[in-house]
Amino acid sequence: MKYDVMLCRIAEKKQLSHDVFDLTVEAGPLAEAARPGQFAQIYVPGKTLRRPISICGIDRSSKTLRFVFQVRGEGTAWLAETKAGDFLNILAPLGTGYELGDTCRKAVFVGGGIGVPPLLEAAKPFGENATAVLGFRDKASIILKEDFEKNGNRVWVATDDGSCGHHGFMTDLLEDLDFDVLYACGPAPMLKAVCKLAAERKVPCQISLEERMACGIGACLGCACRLKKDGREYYGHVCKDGPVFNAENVVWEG
Amino acid sequence: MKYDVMLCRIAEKKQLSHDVFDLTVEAGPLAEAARPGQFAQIYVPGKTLRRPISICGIDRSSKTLRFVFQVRGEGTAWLAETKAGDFLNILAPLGTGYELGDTCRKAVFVGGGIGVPPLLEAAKPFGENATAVLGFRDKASIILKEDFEKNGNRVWVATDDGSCGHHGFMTDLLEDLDFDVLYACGPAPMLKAVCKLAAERKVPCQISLEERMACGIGACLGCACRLKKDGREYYGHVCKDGPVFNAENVVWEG
Amino acid sequence: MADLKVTVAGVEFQNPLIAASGTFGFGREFAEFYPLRTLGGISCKGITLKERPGNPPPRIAETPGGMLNAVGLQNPGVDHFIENDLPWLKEQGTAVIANIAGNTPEEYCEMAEKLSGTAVDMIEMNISCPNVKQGGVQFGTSCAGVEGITKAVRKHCKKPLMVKLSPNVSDISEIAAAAESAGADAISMINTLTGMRIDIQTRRPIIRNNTGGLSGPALFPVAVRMVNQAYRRVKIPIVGMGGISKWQDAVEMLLAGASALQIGTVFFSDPYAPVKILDGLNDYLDRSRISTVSDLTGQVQLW
Amino acid sequence: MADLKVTVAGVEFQNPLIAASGTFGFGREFAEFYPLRTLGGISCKGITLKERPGNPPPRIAETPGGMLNAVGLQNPGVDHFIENDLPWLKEQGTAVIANIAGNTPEEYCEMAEKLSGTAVDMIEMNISCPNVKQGGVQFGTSCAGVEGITKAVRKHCKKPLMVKLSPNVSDISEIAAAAESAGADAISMINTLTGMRIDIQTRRPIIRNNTGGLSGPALFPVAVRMVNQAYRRVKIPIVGMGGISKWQDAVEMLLAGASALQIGTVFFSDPYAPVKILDGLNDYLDRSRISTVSDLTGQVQLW
Ligand SMILES: Cc1cc2nc3c(=O)[nH]c(=O)nc-3n(C[C@H](O)[C@H](O)[C@H](O)COP(=O)(O)OP(=O)(O)OC[C@H]3O[C@@H](n4cnc5c(N)ncnc54)[C@H](O)[C@@H]3O)c2cc1C
Ligand SMILES: Cc1cc2nc3c(=O)[nH]c(=O)nc-3n(C[C@H](O)[C@H](O)[C@H](O)COP(=O)(O)OP(=O)(O)OC[C@H]3O[C@@H](n4cnc5c(N)ncnc54)[C@H](O)[C@@H]3O)c2cc1C
Ligand SMILES: Cc1cc2nc3c(=O)[nH]c(=O)nc-3n(C[C@H](O)[C@H](O)[C@H](O)COP(=O)(O)O)c2cc1C
Ligand SMILES: Cc1cc2nc3c(=O)[nH]c(=O)nc-3n(C[C@H](O)[C@H](O)[C@H](O)COP(=O)(O)O)c2cc1C
Ligand code: FES
Ligand code: FES
Repeated sequence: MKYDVMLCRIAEKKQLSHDVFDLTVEAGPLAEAARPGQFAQIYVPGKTLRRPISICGIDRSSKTLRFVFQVRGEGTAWLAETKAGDFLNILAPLGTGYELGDTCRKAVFVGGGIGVPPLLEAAKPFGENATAVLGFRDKASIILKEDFEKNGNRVWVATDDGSCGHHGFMTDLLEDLDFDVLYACGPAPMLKAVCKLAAERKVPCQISLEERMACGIGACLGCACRLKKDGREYYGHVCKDGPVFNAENVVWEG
Repeated sequence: MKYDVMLCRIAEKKQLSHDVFDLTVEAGPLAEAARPGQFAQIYVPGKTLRRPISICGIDRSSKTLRFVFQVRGEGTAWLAETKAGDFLNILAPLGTGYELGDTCRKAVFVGGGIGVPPLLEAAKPFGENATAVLGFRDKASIILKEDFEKNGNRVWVATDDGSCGHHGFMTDLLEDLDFDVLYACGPAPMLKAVCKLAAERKVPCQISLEERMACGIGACLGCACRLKKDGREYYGHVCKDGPVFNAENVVWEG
Repeated sequence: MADLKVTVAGVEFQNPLIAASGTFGFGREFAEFYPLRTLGGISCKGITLKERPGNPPPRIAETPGGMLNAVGLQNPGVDHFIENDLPWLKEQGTAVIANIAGNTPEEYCEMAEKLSGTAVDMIEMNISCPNVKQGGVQFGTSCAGVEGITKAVRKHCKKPLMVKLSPNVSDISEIAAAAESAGADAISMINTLTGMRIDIQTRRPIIRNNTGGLSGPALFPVAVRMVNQAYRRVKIPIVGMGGISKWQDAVEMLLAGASALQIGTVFFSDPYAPVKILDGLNDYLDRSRISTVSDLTGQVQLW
Repeated sequence: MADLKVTVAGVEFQNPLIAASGTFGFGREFAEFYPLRTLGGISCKGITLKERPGNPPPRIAETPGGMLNAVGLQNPGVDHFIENDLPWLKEQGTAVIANIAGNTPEEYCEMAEKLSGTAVDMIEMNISCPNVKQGGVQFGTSCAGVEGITKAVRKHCKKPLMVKLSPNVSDISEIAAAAESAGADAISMINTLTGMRIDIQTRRPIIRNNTGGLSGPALFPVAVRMVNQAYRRVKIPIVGMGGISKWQDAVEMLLAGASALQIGTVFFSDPYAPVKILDGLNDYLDRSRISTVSDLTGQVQLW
């Protein structure tokens, strides 16, 4: 099985900030197959399309998957109303996740806002070799800091308003860091800046992208993203070729 | 207030047979305004149209309304899943109910299947002057018998398969009865037969009709029914002119 | 408080939300919920020259995200409307639009003339009703038809004339242009899209008329597209409708090119919808520091 | 067990459920869920003469009860399809329909010729794609266009030829008749209805192509109506689609006049939908003591 649909019982539900929620679901074989950076398509009753949510945590022993999501519209609002014991209809694990390679390398994980969750599981095997550089709007929006610390990762925080940690861009923090590999997820301007830095420093960099999706498995060609390979540009698909891409393969618009 | 929309808490929910459910809701001013034979339009999440359900009981002291309904499709299936404590979005009371007049008259209430509930509240003030003649598919489908008995009404039951009471049509039972007024609700063939009998015996007869509805208040003209008055035929509307009509005003098709 | 007033073809509406024809009767039933001046205007149930009995039942069928109707223009006729409904409506403090339908151009003209002598604020010419055998939609699905009838009625109509377009066409912008060039002061769109549902038990169409008109949220993306197509083609104002059910939809329809809006099917699930939509719209305008709602009209920036 | 086999234009389908073009790729991704022979057939992603990159993103927007797409016929070209996808597909034990689109009649003809020499079971000519600038839908919205292209392709096509109709027309029965008289062996309908959604924050259309094609349950009543209109007009078989999402919809579409069905958008909410629809359909036939599913075709009794 690469992926499948399953009714998953919600084992635990937490609220991490005023609009961010944390669900752990019993996912059996889906949890066994999952890898960091992959995602799930979660069914929302009455909606034509499933909602793509990254896998934030994989527990192979309890066969659970963890999702951390922000309320953005009707679908995520519905998800936020679910309770432990309810069942979610989940299609997972989907897409191509982070390639971790040698975890003895010095890795930096750069996450912005709701881009932070997909990095957590990828940072785990790097332990203290990893630094998580996490950016948020303000102090109240900080999520998952302790979770990275539990991974053994060093954590640096930046906030837009300076209410906690560095006041300003996360990428400022990167300037002072030394690293062999970069992993990033967050808003497009942040990702662009990270890719630029990686190119300058000539370190490999993997970034996670978002796009509106229908099938989630590569059949409908809905979730196009501009890629390049061997000098040729083409449309790849976030749900199958990604959501994680090598920075050098991504073509930025404009 | 003639009618209004209100969020009503479900005070009690019971299952009366394998597919018939019984909901009592706290309806405040809607319960105070309600009269026997009127109905409510109940909102079902995600559906374009509300579901019309007759008012089966009115308790002015507790300000509750009672609804008894059968699962027929997605809307009623959703209603059947609700629990005590949930809230229903209800538009009520709607339409023109039964005119009870002199409750010392000998009245017969003829109900077929899920046509039985609207009669219960109308039969109450007649007490022992009323006979309820109730028809069901089989013994397992019998509902509300004890409730009519609690009204002080006499109750006769007929079943299609003879598994309880009279084996065959309710209208057979009417042949042997003596009465001043008839009230009926149920499937069209039954209503037709009752109307015929009423005409023969020259007793007044009020029947409750169903039609597919949109607004429920007489604005959209969706719920047409063929009526006649002073020899002239026209389309009246079940939600406003009815659902209860004088038998002599109803034009039967075919 | 942003300024919600809009002006369409010289008629002032205190806010852009108008009750769509046929879903609101002549307003009396909804006056139980709130004063009718809550609405910017009311487009009355479609009226014809003579009384019409309407279609036999069933007239309604639910569909995913929408509904079909085939009421068949049941109405008491234009004279009855003028005598019995209009005076009461005019007292309610909201703009009154008379929605008219006919079997022949002559009937439309005669009605327009009668109504020109009354207090109605605007005439909405329904040439797009799919639910009657004769008349209505056949005028509305060809450019020549639209042009002919609009020109004819224009001559007899002393009130602002709004032409209501059918979505059952290949190219709505052509139709809109035909209405404009023939003298329409405004366009309202869209009417319902023809659909059918079948009862799989009885194997009969659920609606006795066999087909009915699709309305409700299901229709919304088609309505937005058509309003935008028409907006880019004509200069006269557009009253947009088709599946609007929340304030976000209202904003979207205005951005697409509507100067005012009509809402219909949403009344059936929530009679209080206009109150909620207006609240949301007002908050949105305040939050976005937009001072008048008409600044939204047509502001979508195409790619 | 009722007999679920249907034959359309000489092609046998082991059951009436076919995956709709563009929603199922070339089948590989869905083979993870169940053997593809579960389906009666597969209509492949629309292919063109040369490789096409497709439209820039976003290509997808959700709508009430439906969705818009503007994929823009991204595909590897007909030669690549024949070499890399078709052999694998033919091994899956289900009928294979090649869905083709072109910019010019010549392109359609060339593809039909190439595919005539392969193992595809049927060619579905998409003259109704609303999401590409050139070609596609402009052939499909006029009778002359449909007739011209169908006649041309018919000459070059040695396989059963199915013409896929656009719903963006005033009179679908005329279009169906044009396809029939020009030599189509079957009709498939409906493709998507053009719609638009606007992001009220950015004031941009959500879909980069500005408009997209509406599919899903929202469309269902329009599809049923059009299939029935076409059924009453033409003798050639109709493959019905548009918003089918449960077995009841399948029965309804068959009653309206379809000989077989395609399902598309429902895959996105439930990849297992065909299994459930076939189960439900089979139970229904057994319960109703109908021995073969084709007995349902066109059995709606109009009022
Ligand atoms: C691969 C991937 C992983 C993601 N992981 C996470 C995560 O871990 N946590 C999290 O909070 N969010 C994540 N998102 C974003 C999340 O999918 C959207 O916030 C969500 O779909 C919004 O749904 P809605 O119904 O609340 O909003 P609405 O705006 O009502 O949604 C309308 C439609 O637009 C789509 N849509 C809206 N925003 C987005 C978006 N940003 N990306 C893709 N589709 C969108 C919805 O899926 C839906 O189809 C991820 C997106 C992708 C593509
Ligand atoms: C005035 C009135 C009073 C009623 N009282 C009761 C009652 O007390 N108990 C009870 O069990 N049922 C009653 N009904 C019938 C009840 O409204 C339908 O069974 C219900 O609407 C079915 O909804 P659904 O979503 O389950 O079925 P679906 O078949 O999925 O409904 C689809 C659409 O058809 C409409 N519809 C289907 N059947 C009927 C019907 N028989 N009458 C009107 N509309 C229908 C639905 O409202 C909905 O719009 C009454 C109907 C009317 C008109
Ligand atoms: C029950 C019903 C009756 C209607 N009657 C009329 C009518 O008489 N005249 C008319 O122009 N439009 C009529 N319409 C169409 C509406 O005015 C409106 O164009 C359509 O419903 C789309 O808007 P909505 O989705 O907000 O309802 C009717 C619609 C419904 C649902
Ligand atoms: C993402 C997507 C891509 C599509 N691509 C094609 C295509 O390439 N060729 C075609 O003929 N139809 C295409 N269609 C239309 C479908 O085949 C079908 O006609 C339509 O979606 C209606 O059916 P449905 O509601 O079951 O999805 C596409 C539809 C979708 C949703
Ligand atoms: S969502 Fe269908 S290909 Fe990515
Ligand atoms: S349901 Fe609207 S008039 Fe009766």
